[in-house]
Amino acid sequence: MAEYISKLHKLLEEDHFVVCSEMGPPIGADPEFIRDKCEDLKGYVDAVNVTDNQTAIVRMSSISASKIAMEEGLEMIIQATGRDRNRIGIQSDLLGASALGLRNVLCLTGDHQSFGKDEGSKNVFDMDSVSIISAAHDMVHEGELVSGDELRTPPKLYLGGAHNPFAEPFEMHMLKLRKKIKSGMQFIQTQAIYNLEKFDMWMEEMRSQGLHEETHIIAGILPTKSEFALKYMKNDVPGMDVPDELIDRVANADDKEQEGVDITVEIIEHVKQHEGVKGIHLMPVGWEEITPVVVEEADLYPRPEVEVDNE
Amino acid sequence: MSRIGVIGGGIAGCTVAAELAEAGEEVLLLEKDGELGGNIKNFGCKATDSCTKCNMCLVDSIFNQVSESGSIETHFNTIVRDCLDQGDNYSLVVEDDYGEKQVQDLSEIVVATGYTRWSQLETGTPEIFSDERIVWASDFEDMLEGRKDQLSGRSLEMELGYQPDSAVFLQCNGSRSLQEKARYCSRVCCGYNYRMAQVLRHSFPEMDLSIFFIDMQEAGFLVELSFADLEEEEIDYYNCKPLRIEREDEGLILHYEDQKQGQMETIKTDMLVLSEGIHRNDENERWARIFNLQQDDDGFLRPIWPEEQAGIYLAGTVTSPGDSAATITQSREVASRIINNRALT
Amino acid sequence: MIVGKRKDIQEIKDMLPEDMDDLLIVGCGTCVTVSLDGGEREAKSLRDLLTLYYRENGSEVDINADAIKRQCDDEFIDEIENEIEENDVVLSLACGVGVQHLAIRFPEQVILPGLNTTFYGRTSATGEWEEMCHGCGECVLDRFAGVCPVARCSKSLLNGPCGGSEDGKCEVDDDIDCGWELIYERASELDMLDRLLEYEPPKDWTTYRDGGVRSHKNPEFFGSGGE
Amino acid sequence: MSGSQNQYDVVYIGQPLEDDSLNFTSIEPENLAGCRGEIGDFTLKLKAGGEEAESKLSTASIVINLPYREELPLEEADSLSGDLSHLLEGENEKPLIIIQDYPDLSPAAVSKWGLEAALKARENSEQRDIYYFYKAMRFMEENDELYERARSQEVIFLKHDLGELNIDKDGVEYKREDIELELEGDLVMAPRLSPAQGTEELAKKLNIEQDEKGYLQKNNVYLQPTLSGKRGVYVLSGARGPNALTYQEEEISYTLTELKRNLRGVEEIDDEEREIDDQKCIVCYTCQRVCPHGAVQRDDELNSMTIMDKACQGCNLCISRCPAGAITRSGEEERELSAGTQVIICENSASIARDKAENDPLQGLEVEEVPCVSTVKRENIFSRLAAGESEVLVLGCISEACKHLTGHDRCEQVIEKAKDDMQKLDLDDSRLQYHRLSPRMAQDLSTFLQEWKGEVST
Repeated sequence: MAEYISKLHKLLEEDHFVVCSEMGPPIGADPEFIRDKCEDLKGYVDAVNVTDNQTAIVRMSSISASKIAMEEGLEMIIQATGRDRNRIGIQSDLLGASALGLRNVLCLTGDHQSFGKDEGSKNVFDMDSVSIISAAHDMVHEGELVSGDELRTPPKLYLGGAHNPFAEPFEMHMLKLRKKIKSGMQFIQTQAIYNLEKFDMWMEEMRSQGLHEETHIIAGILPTKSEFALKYMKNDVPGMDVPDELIDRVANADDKEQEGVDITVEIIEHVKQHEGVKGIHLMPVGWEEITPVVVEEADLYPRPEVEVDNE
Repeated sequence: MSRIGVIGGGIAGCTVAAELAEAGEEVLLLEKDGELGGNIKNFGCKATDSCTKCNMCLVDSIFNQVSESGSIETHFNTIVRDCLDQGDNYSLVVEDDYGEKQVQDLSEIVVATGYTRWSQLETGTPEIFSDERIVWASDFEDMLEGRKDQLSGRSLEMELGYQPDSAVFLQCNGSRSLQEKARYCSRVCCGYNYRMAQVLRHSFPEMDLSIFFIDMQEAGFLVELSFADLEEEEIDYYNCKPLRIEREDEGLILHYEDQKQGQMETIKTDMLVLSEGIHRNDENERWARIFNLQQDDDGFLRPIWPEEQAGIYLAGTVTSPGDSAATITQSREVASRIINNRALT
Repeated sequence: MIVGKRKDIQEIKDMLPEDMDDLLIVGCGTCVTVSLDGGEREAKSLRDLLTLYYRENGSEVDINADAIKRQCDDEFIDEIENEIEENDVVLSLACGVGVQHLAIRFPEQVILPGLNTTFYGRTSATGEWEEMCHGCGECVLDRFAGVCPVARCSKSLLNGPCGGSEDGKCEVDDDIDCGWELIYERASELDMLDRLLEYEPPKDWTTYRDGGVRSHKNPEFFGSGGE
Repeated sequence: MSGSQNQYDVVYIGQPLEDDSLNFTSIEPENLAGCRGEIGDFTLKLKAGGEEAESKLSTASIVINLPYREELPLEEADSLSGDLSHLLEGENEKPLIIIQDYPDLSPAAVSKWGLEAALKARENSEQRDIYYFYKAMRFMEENDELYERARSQEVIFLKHDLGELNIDKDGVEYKREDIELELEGDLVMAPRLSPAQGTEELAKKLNIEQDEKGYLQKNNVYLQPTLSGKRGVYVLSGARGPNALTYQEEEISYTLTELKRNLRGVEEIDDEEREIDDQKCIVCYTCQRVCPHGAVQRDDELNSMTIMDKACQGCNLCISRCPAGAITRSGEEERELSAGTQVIICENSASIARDKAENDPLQGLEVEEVPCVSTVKRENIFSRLAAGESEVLVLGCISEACKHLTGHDRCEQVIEKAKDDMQKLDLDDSRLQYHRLSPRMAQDLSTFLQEWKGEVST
């Protein structure tokens, strides 16, 4: 059992189709906020991401919020971005996370501060997603820091990253994905999928290069009940690709909530067919309560139970 | 020293004269009116916030050049009666306020006698012109004080005597019509009325403006006229000619066929502006006789002999319809041919 | 070239001491002159504008304007030494280098900046300048097809574009080109894509401001003693 | 000028014009490496290529005559600009479908091609159905006659904006209230025209400005019909503008006229002397970049910029933008700054309008007439305003009717920036005004002045 770093690691290695979800920590110091959210998710998902000051808005730190959620019995995925911390800060946080028992980390570059309310802040970007993955990999597997110093007790972390299959130029973004995989990224969570044709194309490319065997692909799913949200994502969120038919479908539906769930389930069923897709990552922004419904309707309930040695 | 005679002090004649003078030639310019300008002097700048390419600033600079040139002698109120071939030069018989006389020793003659405005011909249905709401485009421009000034902030009532809230421009009036003996497209009216409409739109944003076309034409070297432009300026356009006009107290009712819907429709307007085509100069027959020229099917003048050989040149709208920029261009070219030919001989 | 932008006139007015009797505006005649922000002409224009302002507001300030070729070299500053000493306050229209060089030369004088020093750039079009270099002290252009990821990627990413790159534009602003797309295009053109696949470890920033205040000495100018 | 091997009356970039009296050569745009000199005496540098070494040509004039870039709305169709003989000749019984103005209006020349194609097809086959879809039939030369003939010979003309026209590779569908057509046949379409290949590079090498669409002629009345901003450089066809095809005949004969005129000797346009002080010049190229007439180049020997006298049209934009203040002109006098209203007027517009007005609207004001308002520098504005209780009014040209192309726009920017500074200091910026006039707006000038004076005095 000791060979698995985390539950998520084990589930993926043992070929379970995993369900991840996402949680935005509060703009405030209230731990109950997190505990409440955990209630809805327990039993329905295998692991939960906690974002790291997403869109450059100050929130409770990913590690602290994850620790609170973990105590409620959830498997957590912390996020680490290079925007606010240099190599000293990031490595220190990863050591701390591991010590707290947080065993999964999603390594990201981070949104530019111009998205948030502190446009005037100074960014760091000493490390980017690839070098964070690489550094974390060296810490975990080589027991070595970026500086070359050795760690007496290396951290235990299962390493993930993100990718947007819809970003253009396709090849340029693939180039970075290959670097992430080469640097030790064990799983990827993708950008929310709406354009299935393009997603199929990307998977085809991943398989043709054998990359689906080098990392576990978890497909991003963003359930929504609003055509306005879809339009917003299409027009204003960089790299989002939303087909017009889908927007029309939601717009013309009598029961928008049910339509939203139906579309989500259809997408899940579609991606599930792909060789190499090892799970889904649900990001129901502003519609968290729908997660159990989607999991049930997609026939992904109940979730498997596994244990790993958490020492 | 021999001089070059230019008949007509409109934009064509003045362009030729100015170019010749600049090249060092002596020019005798004969104008039947008391001032330079011809047809074009009545038109005004049609700039809105930006230039609509009416070319009046070009025109002005040429008239200025003529007035200021020391090599151009201009005779006003002078009518050319006859031309006498003296072997290697010409004499002209002219008549002015003091009677008839001859001007001699003209090595070349340029006929630049222009066109006749449709409104000057007594044609069409005269009774409609008794209605003050139906006007020729150039008369409309005159009413707006020659559009020599921006209209912004002024009311149309001051100019017209009543306040129209809508205007319809009617194209192809006096062109492309067998009945009116002008089968051709005059190629100036689309541009002209489009500019007038632009000026109205700019000065009176609230006004309803429409244009009836048979076919919308290009409007000069620089203007790409398109339906999209009209839409942008909120000028409605109708791709047909109205079939009937009713004059009611509350407005003019235009009946037209909406071919898209396949049915008759009407539009009401407070005023109707008729486009004015270019008609052959009504004296062309006389010019042909005096200078040994021929008239084409539409009555415009053509040389019989090569111009260089005969020494009789034609410049401007006396040869075919054209807008001011095309006329200036063609006239400059005529001048240059004269200069080149003189250099050769 | 060092690119600068004249400060907002209101900011300049606010920074000038209220009780000042005379003011010297000094233009700098090299880099910042070209964009009409900091040269002799801007100095005179500013003199007249401020003169107008003080007169309209009933105060009497004697404002003078002059310019030298460069404010970062002592020899040029010598030309206006007297003038500077005669004025209460000096407003320098040079980049931050020039302002400080004046301050070093005239320790007793108030030297104020009239310009915001913006970046090192190239002339990209008539009247337009574009940032090209951060002066990081360790040039990496050989590895990135001649397009600098440090200066031209808004996040200075070394291993590839971020997810915010869309249609060749940066997530920060649609007016900013994605530096990585430029790198990628040029590398494709030069058949250098393989090089981009290599992992770039975190950059050594000791050559940049992270290594402390920098200076440069060329031993050719010195005796063996170093001075 | 003929005689020497590399000396020409005219160099054509692209297709030469037919005229035997001119000693000419033609080059491909991609072979041009650079251009120096001015009207009457240009030197073109050609790139080395193949066996050829780098070489130079001298010429009095340059004509850019390049074909449009063409693109068909439907790839499978034939182009009206191409050779259509295979479709029009022989006993072809398939319907002929001609489409112009799709989606945007086509120039008149395209109508001519279309009408001629229709008539040719009819000539070869009396039975064949010929459909002609269009939005507006545009006229030039004999188009009116061709159109009437085509109508009388049963060519079916349909205005496609009155209905719904769908085109794909399998055929054409046209629906309107009273007609419904599904057609298959030989499809011939008007190409969409855009600026010739390589115009952008040519603009840079010849130092001439492009219009918004990329053509080499700015949209400006003074450039009609074929002038570029630079004297002695003429632009035709796909280099000139969207409707050059329509006016081709006029444009060619005008251009040939100009070419010959240039051989008779070229006079300077402006009699003022302008000089660049090579000690002050910092060789920043600003003057060369801003000059609307391509009249500035670098003097290699002096390592400073220099103004070419014949190319210069006297707008003074180089002077007002020179960062180093290195350019002077003979006509510039030290003005004694005085109180009162100061007016700076353009000699090509406001000055003419003033002359036309019945009573001089500027009487009693301090008036400076300038060749172009681009002469105005920001520092002059403030020094005038600072000189006393004064106002400054600048009168420039209507946009696109400025002899110096963008002089008025650039002046407006200077005034805007100055006004912005004044506002930020809470100074009354109505004391500084910019207004545009055409030479015919005499009365407008008086009205504007009255209003402005009212505004300032309150």
